[in-house]
Amino acid sequence: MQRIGVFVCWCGSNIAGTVDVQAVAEALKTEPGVVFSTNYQYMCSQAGQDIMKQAIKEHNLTGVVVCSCSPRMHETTFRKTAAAAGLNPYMVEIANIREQCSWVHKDMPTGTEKAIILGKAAIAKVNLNTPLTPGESPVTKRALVIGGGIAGIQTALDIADAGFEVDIVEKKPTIGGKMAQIDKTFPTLDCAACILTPKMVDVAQNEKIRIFSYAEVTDVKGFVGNFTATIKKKARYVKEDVCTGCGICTEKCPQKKVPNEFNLGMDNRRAVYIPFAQAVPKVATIDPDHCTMLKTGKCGVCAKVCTAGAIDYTQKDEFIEENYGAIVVATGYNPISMDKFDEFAYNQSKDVITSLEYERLMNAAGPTAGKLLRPSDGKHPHTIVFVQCVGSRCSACDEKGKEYCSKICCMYTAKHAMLTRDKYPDTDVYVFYIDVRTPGKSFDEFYRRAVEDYGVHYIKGMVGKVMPEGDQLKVRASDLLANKQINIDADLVVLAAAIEPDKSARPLATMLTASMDTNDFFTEAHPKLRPVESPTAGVFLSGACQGPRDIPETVAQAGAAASKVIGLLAKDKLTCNPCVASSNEIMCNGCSSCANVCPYGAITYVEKEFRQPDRTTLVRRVASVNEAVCQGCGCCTVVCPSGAMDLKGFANNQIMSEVDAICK
Amino acid sequence: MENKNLREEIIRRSGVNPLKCMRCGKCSGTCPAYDEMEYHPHQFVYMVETGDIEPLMNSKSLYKCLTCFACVDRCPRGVEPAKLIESVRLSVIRQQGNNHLNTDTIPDIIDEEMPQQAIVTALRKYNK
Amino acid sequence: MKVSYFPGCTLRTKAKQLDKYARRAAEALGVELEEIENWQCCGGAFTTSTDEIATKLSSVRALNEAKVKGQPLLSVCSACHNVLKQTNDAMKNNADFAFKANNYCEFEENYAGETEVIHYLELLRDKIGFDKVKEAVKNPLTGKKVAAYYGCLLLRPGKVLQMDDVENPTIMEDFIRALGADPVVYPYRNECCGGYVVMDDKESAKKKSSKVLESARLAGAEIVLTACPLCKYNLEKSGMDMPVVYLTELLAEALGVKED
Amino acid sequence: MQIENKKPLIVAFCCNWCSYAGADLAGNNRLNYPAEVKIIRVPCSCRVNPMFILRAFQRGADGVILCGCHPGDCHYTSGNYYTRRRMALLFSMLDYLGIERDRTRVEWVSAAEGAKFAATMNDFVEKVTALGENKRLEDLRCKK
Repeated sequence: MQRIGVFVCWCGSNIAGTVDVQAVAEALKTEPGVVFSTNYQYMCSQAGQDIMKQAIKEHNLTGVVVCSCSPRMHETTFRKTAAAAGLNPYMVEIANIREQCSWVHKDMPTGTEKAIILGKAAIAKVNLNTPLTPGESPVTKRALVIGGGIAGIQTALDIADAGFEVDIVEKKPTIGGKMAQIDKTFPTLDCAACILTPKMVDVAQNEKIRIFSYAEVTDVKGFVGNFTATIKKKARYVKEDVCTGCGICTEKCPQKKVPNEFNLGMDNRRAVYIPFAQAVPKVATIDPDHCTMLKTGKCGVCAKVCTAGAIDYTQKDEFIEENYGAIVVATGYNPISMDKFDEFAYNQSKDVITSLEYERLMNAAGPTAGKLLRPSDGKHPHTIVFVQCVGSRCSACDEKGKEYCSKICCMYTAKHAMLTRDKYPDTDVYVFYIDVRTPGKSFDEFYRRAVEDYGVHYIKGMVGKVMPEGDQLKVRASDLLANKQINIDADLVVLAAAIEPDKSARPLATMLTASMDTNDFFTEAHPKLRPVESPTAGVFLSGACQGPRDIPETVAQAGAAASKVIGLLAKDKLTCNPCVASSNEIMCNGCSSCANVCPYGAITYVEKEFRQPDRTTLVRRVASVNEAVCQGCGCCTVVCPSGAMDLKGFANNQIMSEVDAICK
Repeated sequence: MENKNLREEIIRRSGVNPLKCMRCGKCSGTCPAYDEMEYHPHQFVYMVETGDIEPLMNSKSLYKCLTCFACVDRCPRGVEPAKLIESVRLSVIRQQGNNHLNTDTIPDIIDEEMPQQAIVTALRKYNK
Repeated sequence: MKVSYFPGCTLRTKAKQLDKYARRAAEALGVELEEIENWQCCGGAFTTSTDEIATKLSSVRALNEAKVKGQPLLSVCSACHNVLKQTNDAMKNNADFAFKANNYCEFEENYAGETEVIHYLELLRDKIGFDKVKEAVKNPLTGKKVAAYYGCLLLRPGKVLQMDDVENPTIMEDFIRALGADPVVYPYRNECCGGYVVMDDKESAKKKSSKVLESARLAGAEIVLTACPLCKYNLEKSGMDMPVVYLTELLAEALGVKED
Repeated sequence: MQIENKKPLIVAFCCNWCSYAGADLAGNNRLNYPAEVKIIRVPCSCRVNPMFILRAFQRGADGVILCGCHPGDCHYTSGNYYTRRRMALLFSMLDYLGIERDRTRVEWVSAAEGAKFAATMNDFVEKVTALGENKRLEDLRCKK
């Protein structure tokens, strides 16, 4: 029989408000095995933990039940406390009477009654708990960063700085991501390229970092400390180690009409191209969809002009396997498609553009060499209308927009408006806003400067329709403060498009078994306390793949993710989860059912000698679980026909006893 | 109290939840009848929400809405202001003697080419 | 191909040409229009309020008749199409309304929105195919600059009507192209003409209609195309010098079946 | 015996990674659902042996609901696929035994779907309440 101690937490009034903690402690006192029962204001506090430690020692407790918040919150805390008092930490069970009781029920009698039942279930389980000892697994001291934008770059640099090897996998031909396309950064207006490209060069020169550009992760196996990733290096038809990046091929290629994705299709590139001057790695890539040689076998100009002999039309996609201890997801974001918002005439007029396109129009390396010219006729626009929240905060229907606030638009729109007024004082700039959201350091001051110093017209209201007429855009909108409908004849309309996670994130999440929210942003292990870790051990999150964020936040998170990775890689051994499957060899009949369903291949079969009652020996084939590989899902326990397979910590009899306790 | 009931009725009949409105004003930014209206689509949503319905019921704005559904389709929050306006209008015209269109005057309004569609629609919109 | 046909009251009186040419063109394209027996006026507008039942029953009856015949229900008039389609959607998705309407109508089997409601344009696009229409054209309207006027009833509410992209539709432009003419795209093509408000405020309707035609004129249109008798009326009354014709008339002309 | 006023007894099995977290989120957001629901935490929905469900009914549960990650999102890659197939078989067997189909349910609730968790529980309890007490599988010997 166990000697169990019960500790009921008030959590201030969080629990005590709807649960009579005194009554709960009293009611649980008489449960089988319980020798001690108490309640305290904050069990997780130092004083609360001391009460537990003392009780364990005084009453020789062999098991502990804490009736408190969710085990996802403080299970680890209380297990550590128990361990400090000399008790096996896996003899502690939590009854969740906060998230699943006091917070969701309103009246005291109901809450108290349910809390008592939950407590009884936990006690019934602890009665059958056995001390568990975690095993250990080795750590591969290398990290994989998926995505080479500013988030991935910063994470990789920080991890490499601590002395660990890092691989960056970037699906585009160059690292740099969205930040490379941005002209200036708010709120300080420093040039994005000036602060980003040195970091890109650092990455290229860092001997701890390898860049797999134009590559994708196609498969991930394993678990924390021991991942194996398959990386597909797409054929770029250029030998990366031979190409000098001189760019002669990109000048001579006769295929001139390929939309340049770096400038968002506002100008053209060749079929062989280097995305931009500061690309890393600075090597050419042949676009197989447009290359005449690859499509028809006739051309070969680039190979002829390449003095280094780097062109190779026979290159094939290459798959490589690499081992890692940790994986950082930094897949970033994209602006959403404007197809569903044609009241703003994005598809009807070239002069209705997105903010990212405006960014390229302002950039000295952009399609207009930094001159603000309209895409339609190359004229200078004198009236520009910015529309905020296009597709953000939109709950009308799922496929149209996004329900969340995209967070960065208010600030970049203020930046665009300010820069436009600064460079072209003859231009009238209107910004239609619903709310201006500027919670960041020096952000609101920045926005106010746009209004007060630069004379940007901020109008509270929304544009209802944009009508291209002649060479003008008739903008019909509401001015809510004046209670008027206004019409503006604009030359250019800029839409602050909502942002969404990159399309590659969803399949990647499946590969990593990392969870996502309904918007396909990766979820964090805890929204407040573990913001850069995925709930899947060994997978970390960096940048906008987790939610909309600006550059400073991204860099901060990238560093945080890196420090978590470093913390993991610094360990030689990892403590494994001891709640793993184990097979009772006497009962096992070697049928292979368990091995067939195991997603990790953790179950193997061994020939084992058994002494028979008649003293002869019999060799039988029995299942054996590799505890370092088993993740403890328990699927095997259900398929086992003889009941030999069980899961430690969630054993059949433990769950049954919980069921019984609840149904009593 | 009576006002509260009226508010509930208008909301229930329209099937619209005015609380979903985020006050962006896109409905009013897109409304083709805006200039003829004394209260504009976004005000209908707000005033129904706050229960300030009396002025709406007395306003000729009720009869200026074209039911063109531009506000319904373009609202980012799915609020559907036109349905709310219709609901307020029904609260008025369903009362005895509150028909907006005087049937005696119809012969004066219509001309040779006026399609039946105009008359039946107007009767449905303006009269009980 | 046989479809059920709901002409609507205006097509019987003021918009006879719309009806006549719709029938002739359909015949030329090998589609038989079977008129709904004893159809009643759709009411011209779909009342959005959830407690209006009786005013929608004529549509429910027409929809049910098409269902019994196992045919799609076709209409040409934008208003009829809009009312039928919205009523059908309510029968499908609003259980309360469907329950009450079925109680009134007492059909042999409850109607639950089974009928496919199509507009004449959808018949041409989805059932016949614009390429087939193009093949059947005898007098291509080459060089004619035609501006499609959608108005509101054909497109909105987009969630229910689902004819085309609400903000950037192409169905009428594709239709115009099939007839050999040049479509003119202009921003007011899906703005309201003033609709029934003409009964209350002629000036208001005139203002809106003239904006539409002005916009079409600026874009270079020679002629404006519509499917709605009320749109045609309002546009013509705006005082602008721009011919407005029904789409079926233009179709009949191109197919060579306009003259008797 | 007072049958009329007896509240139903619902056992909910929730996988640790998605649904249990979803239930926690429902708590964090203070989304109410009936106290009749008692949650048992399991590592994965595939850990739930059909025996557990039968045991619950035997001991007097009126409804059993099993919540897991959405298909494709299982923390253990494939666990919930097994759950789905296993429960389809179990439920059809229960159906055969005369246990109303509404007494059992499998629902996918992600860690982000607190609202869905609460809504599901409200709906499930309502349906089970409407069915009244479960007497078919209840083992009267288990009654005290």
